[in-house]
Amino acid sequence: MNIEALQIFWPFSIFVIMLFVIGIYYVLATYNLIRALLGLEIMIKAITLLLIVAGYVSGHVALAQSLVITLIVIEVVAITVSVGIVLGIHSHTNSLDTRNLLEKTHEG
Amino acid sequence: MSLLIVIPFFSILVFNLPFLKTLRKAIFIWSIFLFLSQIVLSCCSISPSFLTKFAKPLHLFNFNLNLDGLGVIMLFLSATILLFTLIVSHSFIKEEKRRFNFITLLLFTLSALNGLVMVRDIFSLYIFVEITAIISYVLIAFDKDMRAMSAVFKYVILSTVASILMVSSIAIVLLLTGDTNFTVIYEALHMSGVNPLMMLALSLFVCGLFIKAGLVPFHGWLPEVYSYSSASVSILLAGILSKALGVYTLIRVLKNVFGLTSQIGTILLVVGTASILIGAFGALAQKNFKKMLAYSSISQVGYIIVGLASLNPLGFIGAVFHFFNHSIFKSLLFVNSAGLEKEIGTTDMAHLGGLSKRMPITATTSVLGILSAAGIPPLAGFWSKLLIIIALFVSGHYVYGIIAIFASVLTLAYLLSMQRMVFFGKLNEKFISVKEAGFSIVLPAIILGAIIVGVGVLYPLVFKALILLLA
Amino acid sequence: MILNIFILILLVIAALWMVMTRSLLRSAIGLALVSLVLTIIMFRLSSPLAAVFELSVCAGLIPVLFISTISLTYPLSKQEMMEHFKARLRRFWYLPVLVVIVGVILSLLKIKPDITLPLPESAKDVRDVLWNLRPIYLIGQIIVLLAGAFGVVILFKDSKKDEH
Amino acid sequence: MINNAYLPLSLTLIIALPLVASALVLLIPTRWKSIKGLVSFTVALVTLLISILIYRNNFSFSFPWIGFGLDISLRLYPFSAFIVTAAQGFAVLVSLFSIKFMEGREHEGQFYSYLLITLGLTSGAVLADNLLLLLFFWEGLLLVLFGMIAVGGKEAFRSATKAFIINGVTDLCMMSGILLAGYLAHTFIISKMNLPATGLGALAFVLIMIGAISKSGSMPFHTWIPDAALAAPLPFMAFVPGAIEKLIGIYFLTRITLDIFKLSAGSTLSVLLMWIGGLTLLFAVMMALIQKNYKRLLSYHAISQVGYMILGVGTAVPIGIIGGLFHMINNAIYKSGLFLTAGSVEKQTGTTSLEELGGLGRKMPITFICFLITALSISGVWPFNGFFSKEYIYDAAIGKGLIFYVMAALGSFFTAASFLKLGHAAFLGKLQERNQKIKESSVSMLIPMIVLAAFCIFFGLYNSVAVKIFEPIVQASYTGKETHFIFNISPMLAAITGIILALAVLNHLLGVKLGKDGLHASDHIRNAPIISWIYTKAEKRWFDPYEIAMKLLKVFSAILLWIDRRVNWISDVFMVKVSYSIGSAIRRVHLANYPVYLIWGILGFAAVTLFLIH
Repeated sequence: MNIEALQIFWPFSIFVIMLFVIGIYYVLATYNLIRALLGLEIMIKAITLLLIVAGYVSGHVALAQSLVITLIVIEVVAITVSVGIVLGIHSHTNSLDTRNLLEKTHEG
Repeated sequence: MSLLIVIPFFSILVFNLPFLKTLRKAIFIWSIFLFLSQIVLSCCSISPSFLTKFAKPLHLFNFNLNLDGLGVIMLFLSATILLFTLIVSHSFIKEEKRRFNFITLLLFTLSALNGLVMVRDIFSLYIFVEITAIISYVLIAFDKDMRAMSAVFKYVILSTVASILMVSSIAIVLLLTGDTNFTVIYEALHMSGVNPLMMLALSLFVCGLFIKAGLVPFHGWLPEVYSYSSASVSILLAGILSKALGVYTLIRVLKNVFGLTSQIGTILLVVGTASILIGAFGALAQKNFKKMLAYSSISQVGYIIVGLASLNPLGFIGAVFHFFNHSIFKSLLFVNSAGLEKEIGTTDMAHLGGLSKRMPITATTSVLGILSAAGIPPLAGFWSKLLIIIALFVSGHYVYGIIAIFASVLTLAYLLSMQRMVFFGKLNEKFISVKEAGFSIVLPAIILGAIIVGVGVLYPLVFKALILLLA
Repeated sequence: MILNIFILILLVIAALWMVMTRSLLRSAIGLALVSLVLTIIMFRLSSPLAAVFELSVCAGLIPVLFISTISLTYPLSKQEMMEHFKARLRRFWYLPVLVVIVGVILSLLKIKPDITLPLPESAKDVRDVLWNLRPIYLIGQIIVLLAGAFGVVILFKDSKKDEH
Repeated sequence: MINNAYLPLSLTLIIALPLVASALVLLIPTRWKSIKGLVSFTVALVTLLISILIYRNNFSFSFPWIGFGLDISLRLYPFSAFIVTAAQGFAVLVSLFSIKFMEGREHEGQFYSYLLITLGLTSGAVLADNLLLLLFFWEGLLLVLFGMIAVGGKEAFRSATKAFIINGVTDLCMMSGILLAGYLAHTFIISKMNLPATGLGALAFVLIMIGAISKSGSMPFHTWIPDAALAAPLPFMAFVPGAIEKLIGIYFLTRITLDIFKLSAGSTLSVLLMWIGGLTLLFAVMMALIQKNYKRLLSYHAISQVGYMILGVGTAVPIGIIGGLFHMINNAIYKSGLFLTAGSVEKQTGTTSLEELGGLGRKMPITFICFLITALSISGVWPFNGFFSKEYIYDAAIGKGLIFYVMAALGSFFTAASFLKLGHAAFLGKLQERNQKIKESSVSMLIPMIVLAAFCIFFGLYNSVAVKIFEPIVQASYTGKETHFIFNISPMLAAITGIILALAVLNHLLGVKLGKDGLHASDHIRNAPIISWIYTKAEKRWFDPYEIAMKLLKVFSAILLWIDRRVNWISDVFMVKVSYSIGSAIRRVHLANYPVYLIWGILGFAAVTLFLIH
């Protein structure tokens, strides 16, 4: 099983990398705060997949699953807090544009 | 030892019970008691026999925790700086409800930091890093100031990317070794020898920690976050949080998991030197007290990393010692900036001047902090910088050593010019009625200043204790 | 194996749709779709428990969170949206090309990781791992949940106060 | 003689007592201001007594402090004992002088406190037998220097910063040099170090040398001294640049040439030192000649005289080194004496600008006599002490090359000329209206001056005493070659010196004739071209060659001034500007949004990964 499992590792990691590229691109190119968070979410999906694959290939499925469950919990909390921050910014500027974050008035 | 995590956490639960609302007023006293007892505990732990004797009966849960000398130093630092943050915040946050919330967050921080220090499992390390990061988001955004909010959003993005890098590294490690325990990974990696996949894992993890530590070129978020968070929070952030998240974990992971090889040493050397220089030059041009301190923070963290990169025990001790010193003097300087913010309402240096007559204690302690940061004998910062520079020379990194010395002069230059702009010179008419900051700000400043002088003068003792702890 | 590849391609397409779609709301739904496909892969990789978790939390809770956030903020008008969409398209049409190129290059590389796999684990059950071997993960989860709840309470309260 | 058991204690006391007392002085409330001077005087006196008691002991002790070769180890032997005693002597005199002088001035307490710290740190640096410990005290001195100049007031802060930057940079060189030397020798204990001055050793030597000569105020690290002269209190000038820095700088220079490195006579480094010495003494004295302020004129001489010492020590032959050391102590004596006379004049008249002085000789006779003796000494007139030390240096220099002798002799000429001018302008000539009512200074200010003047005469008459003091120091390094040094003044050189002095007097008389009074006695040197235009027809024959020489000289000093200012500009403006522009570039880059930061991170990650995988 191990040799066979090893063979699926590379195809899966190709897709993990592709997901990662999508996520990074999204975060970099978007002008919307919520979309930036969504981009982060895609990246987190990518590593969830990577964890599961790693667990499957190495035969440590149970450990990998417990890691993934913990990861999901942390992810939810992190995203919730970030959403709270986005709402806070929205209440200040009434927009979700990331360009509002620029330091326009710098000292000196 | 698990109690160190559980007690603060449990007390949060108790204080938040809806039918115990009357108890909430005691949270201030209780948290001071907690911090103080942790300080005492960590001070006692300097003798190793105490550690083993004390740790055994506390082993309630099977958490796979461990405490070594570095951990003891971290426990001491986190409790000390949390204590001072608490005291300083007392004069900033007046409303009862908000104060309760703030203290609860501090207790969360204590619990998370203690966990971070003691875990011996790479995924638990990630968990506690993430908890600490989440709490720090809330702390920075606590004052719901727009600039702090936008700063924290940048921090959230970069920090989450860092976490993602760390987890992908963990996934690769899981693939290679089938476990997340430090010792297991260490042995497995050393059995298998050099492997490109392992190198990828190392690079992912280390880069994640570089982002968290705010090292050049991963430091973009740091200046804004430090300078726009509220006064007491920036003490906490600069003093312990980002150091624990980035630097401590870096030391821990390199030492216990991946091993300090000459390759990683070169990377640390380059990154550290870049941080030292860019931080110092960046600080030179700043017009805001807190922003200057933020850049100076980048530069000082660079010293720690460079000390680590010298790959010899002396450099390691120097790095840990500088870590300690940096936490102390940087939080001292931020306490002083809190004093300014409290009494004057701005930290923009263009508007300040001549305050040493009005705020003598703040001015004096900030001189202490500055001289320690610049490495002037006999203050604490001098010794750690000396150790690091000697270590660099011993390892044959002459160029880097000379750069480190040069940057030390730059540090003195920008901090002295800051001191001049803020405290010396002509007193602005507006500030004629300014008073010395309140007791809750002056007291931490004095204690921290005393620590700087004490550690500097009693250097032999401290150094012996460090060797005892880290050997 | 071919089925796996097919599902993975589906995953990437879902992600691309989520990125390229013009409405924020659809984007959030796209996230749910991505999670859904991921869940299927997890099932196929014999990780049912994690898959269930993913399904309930990531495909359920997080999109709901985003959607409620979007509804709390002010939506754009139709015209604005079209302009916005055109501007976005100019920035985003590189992405599918980039993704395909990355995929092709990586699959042409044919890297065979030369690794020796570790011994298989002793514990076969997730519950065993979490409860008996790694209780610290559970403690960590509890702390992070509480801290998050607490933080959200603080943040939301503040932002509400600000609105008034 | 003191019992041996007390030696460690007394050595520690010498260092610690002034340091503790300085804190005490600060703590004394402002109401009892007058006590502060007394306290510092007493403490200096006590330490002086201690060092006189233990003077003849040869002794070293150490106790572990930090490890890594950094122990507190002190060593008392004739050389260090002499320097410490001399420093304490000066501290006693200067604090006695200051009691009256500083009365009623701002920051009086701070001044005494700094004075005592300086004393303690100097003793520490001189007694230290460990280079790192020495460095510790040395850096401490730097900080005190900053504080001491800054006491002067607003303007002084600028000069203080300048002094701090210049000395900070050179101390940095010294620090690197010491680390390098320690690395080469595998120890930091001075008495165990013995390095060849070649290769890396030469680099270490040059680095340490920069620190040492900069401390003593040699060119090109001198620019802060004239600035400080106007800003800082006069007793400070008498104490620090006048005495202490010469003592400690030349002391350390001698240590590195004699003990740590074995500098052989005629080696490149020795020639380098001699050139530095020669150029310093010549250029600084030419700057001094055209000054119109008592203090500034003296401060340029403080630089110029260092040149003689460096020249003497740089020859690396026994007679030169002894001459250099002898000149060091002589210079400390007469230069602080001169500064004290300046202090006395300033206290009584309220100014040191030569244009407002004149004819003071009748009003302040004792000050005038003291000035006369010290000025004759510095000009090298027989039988005062300056004559003998200079003759030794001439003797050594002529053996190493005529050019050095010529520079030294020219320096001597200008020294004499400038002091003739100074004396004439300040003490002779017409009494100004505003100075009609002045009186002689008080006794406590006169005593130090008299003592110093007396020492000038003493060391002149009994010059063999001095040679005996320095003999064992040099002897230790030249064992086996010559055991006794008996120096005779070469009659020919003495005669040339006499001629030079006579020429200087002639020149002065000429200057007075041309410039109408003492103040403008040097104007014929300064403004020579214009004067020459007036006198062309009458005295063409006489003046032409002289004029050309003087014109060249003026251009030369203008160029020197220009270089002086440029060096200044580099340290003051250029460095600061460059760093600030780098800094603001960095700041501008950091006003970006998170994608930029993220891209930096990704690029960094890519670099790290590529590096690690390959």
